[in-house]
Amino acid sequence: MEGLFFNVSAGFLEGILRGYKAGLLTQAQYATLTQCETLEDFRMQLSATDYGNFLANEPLPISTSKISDKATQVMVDQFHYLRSNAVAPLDKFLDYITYAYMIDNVILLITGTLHERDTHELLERCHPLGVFDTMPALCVATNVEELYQSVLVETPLAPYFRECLSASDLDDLNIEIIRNTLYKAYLEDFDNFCQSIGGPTYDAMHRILAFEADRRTINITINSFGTDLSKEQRARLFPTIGNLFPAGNNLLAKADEIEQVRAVCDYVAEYRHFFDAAASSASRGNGGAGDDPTSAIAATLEDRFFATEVHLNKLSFLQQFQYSIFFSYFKLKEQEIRSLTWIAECIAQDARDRIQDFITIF
Amino acid sequence: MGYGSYATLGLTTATAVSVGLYLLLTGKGETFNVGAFLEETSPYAWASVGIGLCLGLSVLGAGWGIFLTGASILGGGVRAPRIRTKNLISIVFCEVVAIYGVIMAIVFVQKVESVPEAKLYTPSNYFTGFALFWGGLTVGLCNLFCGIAVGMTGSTAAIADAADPTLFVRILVVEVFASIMGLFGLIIGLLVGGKAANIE
Amino acid sequence: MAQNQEGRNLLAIIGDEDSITGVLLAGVGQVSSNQKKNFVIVDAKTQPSTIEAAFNELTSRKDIAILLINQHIAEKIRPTMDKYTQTFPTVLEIPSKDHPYDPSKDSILKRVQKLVGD
Amino acid sequence: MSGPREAIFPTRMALTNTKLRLKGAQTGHSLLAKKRDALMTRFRAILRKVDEAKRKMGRVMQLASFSLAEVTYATGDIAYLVQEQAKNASFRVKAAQENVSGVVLPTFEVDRVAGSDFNLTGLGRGGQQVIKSKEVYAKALETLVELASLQTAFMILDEVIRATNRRVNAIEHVVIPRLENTIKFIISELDEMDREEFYRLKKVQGKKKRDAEAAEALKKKLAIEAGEAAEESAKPVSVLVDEEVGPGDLLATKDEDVIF
Repeated sequence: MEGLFFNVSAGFLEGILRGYKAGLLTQAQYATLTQCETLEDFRMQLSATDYGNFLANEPLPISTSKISDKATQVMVDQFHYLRSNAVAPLDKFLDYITYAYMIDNVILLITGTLHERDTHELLERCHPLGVFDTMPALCVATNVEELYQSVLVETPLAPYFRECLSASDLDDLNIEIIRNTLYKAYLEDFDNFCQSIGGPTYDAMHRILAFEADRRTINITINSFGTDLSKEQRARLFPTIGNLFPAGNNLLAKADEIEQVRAVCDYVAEYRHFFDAAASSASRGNGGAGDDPTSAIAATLEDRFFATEVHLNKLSFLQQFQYSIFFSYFKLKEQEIRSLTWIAECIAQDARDRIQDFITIF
Repeated sequence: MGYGSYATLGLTTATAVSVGLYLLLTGKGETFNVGAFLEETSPYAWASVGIGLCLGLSVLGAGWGIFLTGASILGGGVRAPRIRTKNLISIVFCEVVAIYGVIMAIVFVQKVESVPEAKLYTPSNYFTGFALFWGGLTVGLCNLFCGIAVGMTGSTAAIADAADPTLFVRILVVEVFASIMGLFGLIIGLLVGGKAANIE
Repeated sequence: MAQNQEGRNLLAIIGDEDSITGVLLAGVGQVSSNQKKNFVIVDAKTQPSTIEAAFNELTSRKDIAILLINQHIAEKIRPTMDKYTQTFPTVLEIPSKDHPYDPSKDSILKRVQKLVGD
Repeated sequence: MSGPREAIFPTRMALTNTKLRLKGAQTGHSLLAKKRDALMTRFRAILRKVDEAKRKMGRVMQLASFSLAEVTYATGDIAYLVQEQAKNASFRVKAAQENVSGVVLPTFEVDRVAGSDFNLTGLGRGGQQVIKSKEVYAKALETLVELASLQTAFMILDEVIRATNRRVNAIEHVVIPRLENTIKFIISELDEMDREEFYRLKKVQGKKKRDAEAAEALKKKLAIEAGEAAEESAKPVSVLVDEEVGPGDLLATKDEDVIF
C-alpha cells in the first residue's frame, strides 16, 4: 500500500538518492585506491570516481584531514539538496538524521563553555550536518545555567535534555555520560518516530536502530570496565530498543568482564558469531593490541560492528517505497568517508600492511 | 488519517442503520426496494455510468502509474541520464492502459442511440444497459489496478536500471506481465459488449 | 646543572592537532589554574612569530623538563631553534603525522652527524 | 730562547719550582687526557644511541599517529574534547642523575600516575581504540623521554668534553711549552752567569798571578836586595794552590765562594 502514495512526495528524492547510492565506491575502486603510492595519486584516482574533482582546488600537499573534510562536505551538500526538496514526513525523518550530529555539536559547545573557551571557534569544528540555525545563539551563554536554558529553548534537542538532565547535571556529570544519555534518548525517540511512520520504513529502521542500540549497550559495557562509571549509571545509558532489551540489558548492567558480555550476546543469534570470530582472530594475533585479550577482542568487535552496520544498511536498499534508505545512505556514506580517510592515512603513513582494514560497501 | 476514516465509517454506518431502522419501524420498509431500483433506473443511466467508469478508472490507473514511474525516472535520471529514454517504455505501458479504456469507451458508446421512451424499457435494452455498466466497471477496475501495477514495476525498473543496466530487461518482463492484466479486462469488456445489442 | 632540573617534571608540546591529541591522550596535558597550558596547537595559519613566542614562553618556564616540537613547525622557526642552546628544557623534534621524520633537518642530529663524521 | 716564558727571575730556586710545576702540568695533562678519553667513549656511545633513538622515534611516532587514525576511524574527531579535558598531567618525568667521570648527567625517568582524564572518552563507540591509542602514545612518549635524556646527556657531555679538550690543549700547547721555555731560560741564564763568573775568576786569577809575579819579582828584587827573602817565599805558593782548587767548586755551588 505504501507504494501507492510514496512516490507522490518522495519518489523523486528516492530516485536521486539511489543515484547517489550508485556513486558509492565499489570494490574495484577501493582496490585501485589502495594501490596508490602517494596522496597525489590518491587524489587522481578519486577524481575518476563519483567524487570528481572535489579536491582539485586544494593546495599541495593534501592532508588526510583535508580529504575527509572535503568528502564530508560532498555528503553534506547531498544531504541539503535532499532536505530542501523533502516534504512531510521525509523532512522530519531527515531532521532526525541530523540530530545525532547535533548531539555531538551541542556536547562540543557545552565542553567549550564549561572551559570558558571562545565558543565561536568551536562553531567551525562542529559537524556540518549537525548545524542548526540557532547554534550561534548557544555561544552567547557564559555559564552553565544560561547554557542549559538556551539549549532547551534554541535546539531541537530540547526534549532529550529536558527529560534526561537538569542544569546541575551539566556541571557535575562527565561529558561522555551526558552525550550517551542524550544519544539513548535520541535513539528511542527516533525509533518511536519510525513507528509512527510504520510499514516497511519501521521494519527496516527498527532493525538498524535496534542494532545501533545494542552496539552502544555492548560498547558502553566493555568500555566502562575498569572506570569509575558505576553500574547504576551504566544501566541508565543503555537504550531500551535493542534486541538485547530487557533481559540482556539487565545482565550487561551487572557484567564485570568480557566473558559475561559474550554470554549475554549468545542469546541473540545475530550477535553470537561476533565474539567467536573476534576471539579467533584475536588468537591469531590480528587484534593489533596484542597482549591484552580483552582489548583485542573488543577491537575486532568494533570492526564486526561496523561490518554488520554496513550490512544492515545495505539491506534497507533492497526495499523500495520506504524512508530507511535515506538514513542508510548517509550511514554508508559516512562509512565510505571513514574508509577513504583510512586509506589516505595508510598511504600517508606508509602502513601498507593495514591498508586493507577498511570495510567495503559494495 | 486513521481516526478520520474510522469516524467517517462509523458515521456512515450509524446513519444507514438509523435510516433503515426508521423506515422499518415506521412501516415504510417497502421503500427500500432493490428490484424496483434496478427496474426503474433507465438503461441510459446504466450505460453512461458504465462508459464513464470505464474511461475514468482507466485514466486514473494510467495516471497513477505514470506518476509513480515518472517520479522515479526523474529522480533516477538525475544521476544516471541514460535511463530516461529506455524507461519511457514504462510510461508507454501505463499509457496503453488508458488507451484500452478509450477503446472500450468508444466501443460501448457505439451501442447507445437515442430512442423514444416507449421503446426504452425492453429486455434487450436492460441487458445492454447492465452489460455496459458492468463491462465498463470491469474494464475500468482492471485498468486501474493494471496501471498501478505497471507504475510500481516501472518505478522499480527505472531505479534498478539506474543502479545496474543489466537488470532493466528482467524487470521489463515483470512489467509486461503486469500490463497484460489490462488486456484481460479489455477482452472481457469486448466479450460482454459484444453480447449486448444496440439500444434501439 | 643538577639544581637546575629540580621541579622540572612536565612535558610540553608545540605541534599540530593530531600530535597534540595523541600526547594529551597519553596524559601529558596540564592546565594550570590560570588557564596556562603546556601545549600549543599550531595549524597552517599560525604565524611564525606566534610560534616563536610560544616557544620562548615554554622554554622559559621553570617546570618543564622536555619540550616536544613537531619538526615541520620547528622548521618554521629554525633560526630560533638553532640559537637555542640551553640544556633545560630539552627540546626534542618529533615527526608529525603528515610530515615523516627527516633526520637531516634536526638541529641536534646535525651536530651529531658532524661529530660522528669527523 | 724562542716562545713565551714566565716573567721570573732566573734563580736556582725558581728553577726548582718551575720544574715542579712542569711535573704537575704533565700529570694534570695525562689525567685530563684520560678523562677526556673516558668522556669521549661515553659520548660516542651516546651519539650512537641518539642517532639510533632518533630514527627509532620516527617509527614509533608513526605507529602512534597511526593508532590515532584508528581512533578517528572508530570514534570520529576527538581532538577538541581531549584538549578541553586535559587538566592534570598524569604523565610526568622524574630527573635522576648519573655520574660519568665527575660529570653529572641528568636522566629523565617516566613517572606515570593513574589519571582518569579520558577514561570515558569514546564510551559509546571506539573506547577500546582510544585506550589502545593511549597506550601506544604512552609508549612512544617513553621513547621520547629516553631520547630526551640521551639528548640532554649529549648536550652536557658535548659541553664538558669541549671544556676538557680546551684544558688539555691549553696544558699541552701553552702551559707545558711555557714552563719548558722558562726552565730552559733559567738554565741558560744560569749557565751564562756561570760562564761570566768563571771568566771573571780567570781574570781575577790572572790579575792575581800577575800581581803575584810582580810581587815575586819585587821580592826577588828585595831578596836580592835583602838577604832574608828565601824564608818568606813559601807562603805565596800555598796561596796559589788554594786558589787553584776554588774554580772547580764554583760551578757546583755559589755559596762557597769564599774569595769574594
